[in-house]
Amino acid sequence: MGLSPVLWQFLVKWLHSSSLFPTEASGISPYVDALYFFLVAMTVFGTALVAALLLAFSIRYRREKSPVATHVEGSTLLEATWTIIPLAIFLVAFVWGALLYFRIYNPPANAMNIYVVGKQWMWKAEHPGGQHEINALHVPMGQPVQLTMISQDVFHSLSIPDFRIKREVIPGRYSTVWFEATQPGTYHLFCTQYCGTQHSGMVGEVTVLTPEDYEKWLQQSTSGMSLAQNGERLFSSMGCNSCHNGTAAARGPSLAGVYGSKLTLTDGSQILVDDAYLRDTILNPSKHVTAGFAPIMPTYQGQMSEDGLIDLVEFIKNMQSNYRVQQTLVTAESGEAAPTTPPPGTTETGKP
Amino acid sequence: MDNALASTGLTTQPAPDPHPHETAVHAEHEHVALPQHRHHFETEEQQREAGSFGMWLFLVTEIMFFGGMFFAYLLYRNWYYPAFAAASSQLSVPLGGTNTAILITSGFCMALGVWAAEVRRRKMLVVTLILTTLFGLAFLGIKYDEYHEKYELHHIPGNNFNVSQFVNPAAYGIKEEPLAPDMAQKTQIFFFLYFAMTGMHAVHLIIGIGLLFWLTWRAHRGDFSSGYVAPIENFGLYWHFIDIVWLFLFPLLYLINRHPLH
Amino acid sequence: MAHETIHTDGTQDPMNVTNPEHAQRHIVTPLQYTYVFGTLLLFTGITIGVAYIDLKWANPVIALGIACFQATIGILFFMHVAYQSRLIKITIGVGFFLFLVLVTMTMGDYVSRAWGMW
Amino acid sequence: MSAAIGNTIVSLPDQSTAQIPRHNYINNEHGLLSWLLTSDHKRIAILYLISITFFFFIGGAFAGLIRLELLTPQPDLVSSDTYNKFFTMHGIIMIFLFLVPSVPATLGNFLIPIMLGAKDLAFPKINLLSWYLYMIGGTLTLTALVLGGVDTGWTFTTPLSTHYLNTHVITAATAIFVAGFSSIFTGLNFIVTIHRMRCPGMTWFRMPLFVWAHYAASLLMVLGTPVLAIALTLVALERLFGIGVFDPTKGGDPLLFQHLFWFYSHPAVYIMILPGMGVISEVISTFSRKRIFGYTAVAFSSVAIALFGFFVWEHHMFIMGVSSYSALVFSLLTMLVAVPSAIKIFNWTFTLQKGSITFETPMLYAFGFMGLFTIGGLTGIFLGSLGMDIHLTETYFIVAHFHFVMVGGMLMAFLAGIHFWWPKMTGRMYPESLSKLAAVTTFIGFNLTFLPQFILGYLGMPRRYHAYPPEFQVLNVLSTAGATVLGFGYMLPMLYLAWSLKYGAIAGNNPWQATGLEWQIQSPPLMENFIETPVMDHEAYDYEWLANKTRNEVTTVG
Repeated sequence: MGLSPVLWQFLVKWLHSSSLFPTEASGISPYVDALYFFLVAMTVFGTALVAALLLAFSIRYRREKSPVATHVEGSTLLEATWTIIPLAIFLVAFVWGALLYFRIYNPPANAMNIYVVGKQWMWKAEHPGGQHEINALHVPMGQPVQLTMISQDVFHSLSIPDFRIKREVIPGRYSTVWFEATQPGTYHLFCTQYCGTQHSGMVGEVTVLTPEDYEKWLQQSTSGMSLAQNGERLFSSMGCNSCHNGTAAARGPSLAGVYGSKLTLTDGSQILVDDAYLRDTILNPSKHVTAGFAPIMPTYQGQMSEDGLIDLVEFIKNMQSNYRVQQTLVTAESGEAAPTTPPPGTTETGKP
Repeated sequence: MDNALASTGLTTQPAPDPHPHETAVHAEHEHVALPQHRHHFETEEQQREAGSFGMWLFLVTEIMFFGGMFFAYLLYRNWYYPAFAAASSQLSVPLGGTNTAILITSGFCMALGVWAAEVRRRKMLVVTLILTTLFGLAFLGIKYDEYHEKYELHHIPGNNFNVSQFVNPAAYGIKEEPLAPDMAQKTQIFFFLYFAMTGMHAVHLIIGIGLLFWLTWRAHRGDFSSGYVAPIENFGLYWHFIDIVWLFLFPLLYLINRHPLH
Repeated sequence: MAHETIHTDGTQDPMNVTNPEHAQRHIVTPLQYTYVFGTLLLFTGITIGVAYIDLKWANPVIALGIACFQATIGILFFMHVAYQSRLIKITIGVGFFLFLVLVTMTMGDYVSRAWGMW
Repeated sequence: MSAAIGNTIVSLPDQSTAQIPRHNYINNEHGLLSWLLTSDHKRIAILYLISITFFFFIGGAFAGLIRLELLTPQPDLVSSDTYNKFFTMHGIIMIFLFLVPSVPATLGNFLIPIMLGAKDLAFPKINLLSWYLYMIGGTLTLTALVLGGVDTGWTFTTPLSTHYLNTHVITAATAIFVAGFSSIFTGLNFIVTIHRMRCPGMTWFRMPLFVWAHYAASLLMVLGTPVLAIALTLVALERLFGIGVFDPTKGGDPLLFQHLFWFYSHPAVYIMILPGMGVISEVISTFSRKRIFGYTAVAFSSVAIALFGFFVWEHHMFIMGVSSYSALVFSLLTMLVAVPSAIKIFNWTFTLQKGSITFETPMLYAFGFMGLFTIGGLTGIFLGSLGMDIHLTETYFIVAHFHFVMVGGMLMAFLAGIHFWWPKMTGRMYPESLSKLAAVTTFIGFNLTFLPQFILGYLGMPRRYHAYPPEFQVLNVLSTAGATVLGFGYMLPMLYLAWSLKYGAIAGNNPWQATGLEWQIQSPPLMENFIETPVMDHEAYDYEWLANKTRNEVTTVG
C-alpha cells in the first residue's frame, strides 16, 4: 500500500529524534531541568488528582447509583486545604524559580566577554580579539562566557535551548546573559522574539570548543585588529581625543582607567562606569556630565553603528593611560594610525 | 417602590405597565423623550440611578485612558527633566491660565444648567447650555491659537521638528539655559505628550460641544423642563470630567519650571 | 448646609445603610456652585503664582496637591458625588486606585532597574 | 419529569402535542431590519452568536494554514511574509473578535437579564451599539486582511510595529481599538445591570455563579481595555508622525509599550476565561443535581481573580530587561493569582460528590474543561516561576499553555454553554449522540494538537517560526494531525446545531430540570422575558425548591 513508505519514514524519524529534553550542555542546565521535573511532577499530580476524583465521583454517584443528590453546603476545612496546599506548592515554585533566575542572569566575575549585535535578521558576534562571526558563535568549554548584547533595530531574543538560557536583545540598551558550556559540540542559536519577515531565518550555531581548539580558532579567524584597536581608530577619527586626552587643557575628563570607577556627576550623584554607562554617555552626553565639566559634548546618536560603539566601549574599557591617546593626537595630523599595535587576540592596548 | 432593589425586598411586584409586545418594541425604538420612563426599568428612580452609575463607569474608563498618557508623561519627565522644563517654558501661561479660567467658568454654567433642569426652568436651562457651549468654543479657539504658534515654531513633533530654539535660546531672545543637543532632541517627546494629551482633551471637548448643541435644542423643545433631568445631569458629569482632566494638564504641562535656576 | 431635597422614596436613609446602592436625590443650590466656582478660580491663581517661586522639589508637589484639591471639590459638588450613593463613591475610588496601581507598579520597575542585580 | 431512574435527566414534553410557544422573541417581529435595529438583549445575543461564529471559523482557517505549513521543516507552503500574516490574523481574530466576546456577548447577553429577573440590560441601545462597534472592528480587521494583511503579531511589539513594518498596522490597531470599546460597553452594561436590575429578593448571594463570573469579567473589561486603547493610539501616532515615544533612538522606551499593552492584555486572559468558568458552574450543578460546593468560595474566587489579575502583567516581560526586583514581585503575585483558579477546580470537583450525575453533552464538555484547564493553569506556574520562564517563554511551551487555557478552557466552556442553553435560545434540542461524538472528538483532537507542543517548547522550538530544525518535525506532524481532528470536531456542532433549528425535538421550558430563573420561563422566551416581575424567594441551585415547584405544577408559560 502506498502509505507505508511514508509511515516507515515517519517511524524512523520518530526513533531518531524522540528526545523529550534538550541536551544538558551548560553548567546551569541540570538546575533548570531539576525545577522543570519538579513542576512537571506537580502538574501530573494535580491533573491526575482532579481526573481521579472526577472519575471516582462519576462512577460512584452516577444517576443509576445515586438517584437523589444529598445536599452539601460546602466545608471550610476543605476550602482551606485546597487554598493552602496549592499556595504552598506555588510558593516553592516561586522561590526555586527566583533563585534560578538570579543564578542564570548574574555572571561570575571571571566571565570572558563576547559582544553580540542583533539586527534584522542576523546575529553578529564580536570577540574582544576582533574576530567577527555571523550567525555563529564559538566559545571555549569550561569557561564562563558573558554575552553583552544589543539590537540595532527591533527586539530580538537570543536563546540557546541546550544551555537553557535566553535573553531579550533590546534596541538602545545592553542586556547580558552568561553560560558555561560543559561539552563540546554545536548547538542551536535561535531568535525567539518575533522580529519581522525573516524571524525564523535568524538562527545560528553555537560551537563549543575545548580551550586549545578555541585558541586555535581565535588565531585562524582573527581580522587583524582587536575591537579595542578599532575603537582607538574611531576615538581619533571621531575626534574624541581632542577633548578626552588627559592633558591639563582638556575640555573633557580623562578616560584612562575610568572603567569600573565611581564617577561623581555635576548633580552630585555617584555612578558606576560600566559598558551601559559608557555607551549612554556617547549617545546622550548631557544626561550625565562628570563634575567639573561643561555639557558641551555633542551627541553621536545616529553617527555611529552599534559595532562602532562596541569598539569604542571596548577601547575605553581597556584604556590604562592617555599615552597612546596623545600619540594618536600627534599622529592624527599625519593621518596615519597609531604606532605599534600589539598582537591581535589580546585585549590589552597601549602599555604606559 | 425603590425597594425593588433592596436586598431584603421579598414582596411580589407586578411590572408597572406590562405592554403588549408590539408597543413594547416601539417604546424601545423611540428616542428617550417623554414619557422618559423606559419599559424595562421598574421605577424611574431605578432608571436615573442606573444612568448616572453607567456614566460614572464610563468616566472611570476615561480615567484609565488618560492614565496611560499621564504615566508616559511622568516617566519621560523624570528622564529628561531639563528638556521638559525648557520646552514647557515655551508654552504661554497667560493663554493657558485664561483657558483654565474659561473652562472652569463653562463648567460652572453647566452646573447651573443642571440646577435649572432640576427646578424645571426651561429658559434658564437653555441660556446656561448656550453659555457652556460658548465658553467651550472659546477654549478651543485659544487652543487653536497655541497650536498654530507651535506649528510656526516647528515644535510639532515629526520630521520637521526644530530644536534650534532650545540649543541656542539667546538667538531667539529667550532667557533660558541652552540645552545640550542631545537633551534638546528630547523636547520632542515633551511636545508629543503635550499635543497628545491636550489633543485628546480637545477631542473630548469637541464631542461634548456636539452633544451640547443637541441637548440645547431638546432643552429648547422643553424635554427637560418636566423633571426629566438624567441627560443633562449625565452630560454634566462628562463635561465636568473634561474640566478636571484639564485642571491636571495645566500645571503638568505649562508650569514645570517657571523660575529658571541660575 | 441647607438645601432643598426631593424624596422620591419613603425611606429616609441618608447614610444609605440598608441599601448602599441608593441615595436620595439632592439638588445643589446655585449658591454652593458659586462657592465652588470661586474656590476653583482662586486656586488656579494660586497654582500659577506658586509656580514662579522656586521651591525646589516642592513645586510639583504643591502643583499636584492643588490640582487634586480642585479635582476633589469639582467631583464632590459640581458632579454631586458628595450626595451620591456609596456605590458611586466606591466606583470612583476604584478608578483612581487602579490608575495608581498602573503608575506605581510600572514606576517600580523603572526605578529599581537602576539598582542593578544585587 | 422522567420518573424512571435512567442515565439522563432530560425531560421533554410529549413531542406529538408539544409546540414552540406562539409568542416569543424570535417571531415577535419579522424582517431583517427588526433584527438590525433591535434592542432586545436576546436578539443581540443571537446577532453576536452568528458574527463570532463567522470570525471563529476565519481564525480557525488561519490556524489550519499555520499547522499545514508547519507540517514540514522547510518554509515550503507559503512565503515567510504570508506566514507571519497568518499567525497575526489568527491571533487578532481569535483573541479580540472571538475569545473576548465569546461567552459574555452571546450567553451573557442572553442570560444575565433573565437570570436576574430583569426585562433587559440596563442600556439596550448601548448594547446594540456595542454589537455594531464589534462589527466595525471585525470589518476593519478583514479590511486589513484584504488590503494585504498585517504582520506584527497580535502583540504589536514596538519598535517593530512602529518603525520596521510597512503593512496595515494602523488599520488593525483601529480595528482592535473599536472592538475594545465594544467590550467596554458590554462590560459597563453588565455591571450596571447586575447592580441595578436585580428582581425583588435577588440578593448578591442568590445570583447564579454565572452572573458572578460575568461581574468579575466586566470589571476587567471596563478598567483594563482603555489602557490597551491608549497604547494602540500611541502606536498609531508613532507610525503617523514618528514622534518617538517608543523609539529608543529618539529617547523613547519600547518597554513602556509592553507595560501599557500587557496591563490590559494580561487581565484580558481573565476576561476570556472567567465567563467560561461561570458556564461550568451552571453545567456542573445542573447535571449533578446539586448546589455548587462552596458557593461563596467560588463567587469570591471570581472576584479575587479579577482583582489579582491587574497585578501580574509584568510576567510577560521577565526576560525583556525589566528590573529583577519588580520581576520578583510580579512573579510572587502571579503565584497568588493561580490559587483562586485551583479553588474553583476543586469546588467543582467536589460538587459531584454525593450528587446524582448524568452525562449529557454539556457535562462532557465541562469535564473536558476541568481536565484541560487544570493542565493549562498548572503549566502557567512554569511560566510564572522566574528561572523556568527564561527557558520556556517565547517557545511553543507558551503557545501550548495558553491554548490549553483559551481553547481547552474557554472554547470547551463556550461549547458546553451553547449546548446547555441551546434549548432555551431556540426552543429545540440538539441531537444528543452526535454532540457527544463531537465533544469526544474535540477532546482527543485537542490533546493530540497541543500536548506535543509542550515537548516542542521544552526542546526550545521558538514560537512564530516559519521554518524549524528538522528534528522537531515528528512532534509537529503529530500536532498538525491533531489540528485536523480538532477542526472536524468544531465543524460538527455547526452542522447539527443548524439542523436542530428545524428538526430538533421541542425542548419545553426546562429540559434539564435546572433551577435558574431562565429555566422557569418558556423557551424561546418572551420579548420581555417575564410576564410579571419574578420574586427570588430561594437560594441559587435549590433543587428542593424546584421539586416542590414542579410538583405543584406552577409554571409561567406565556
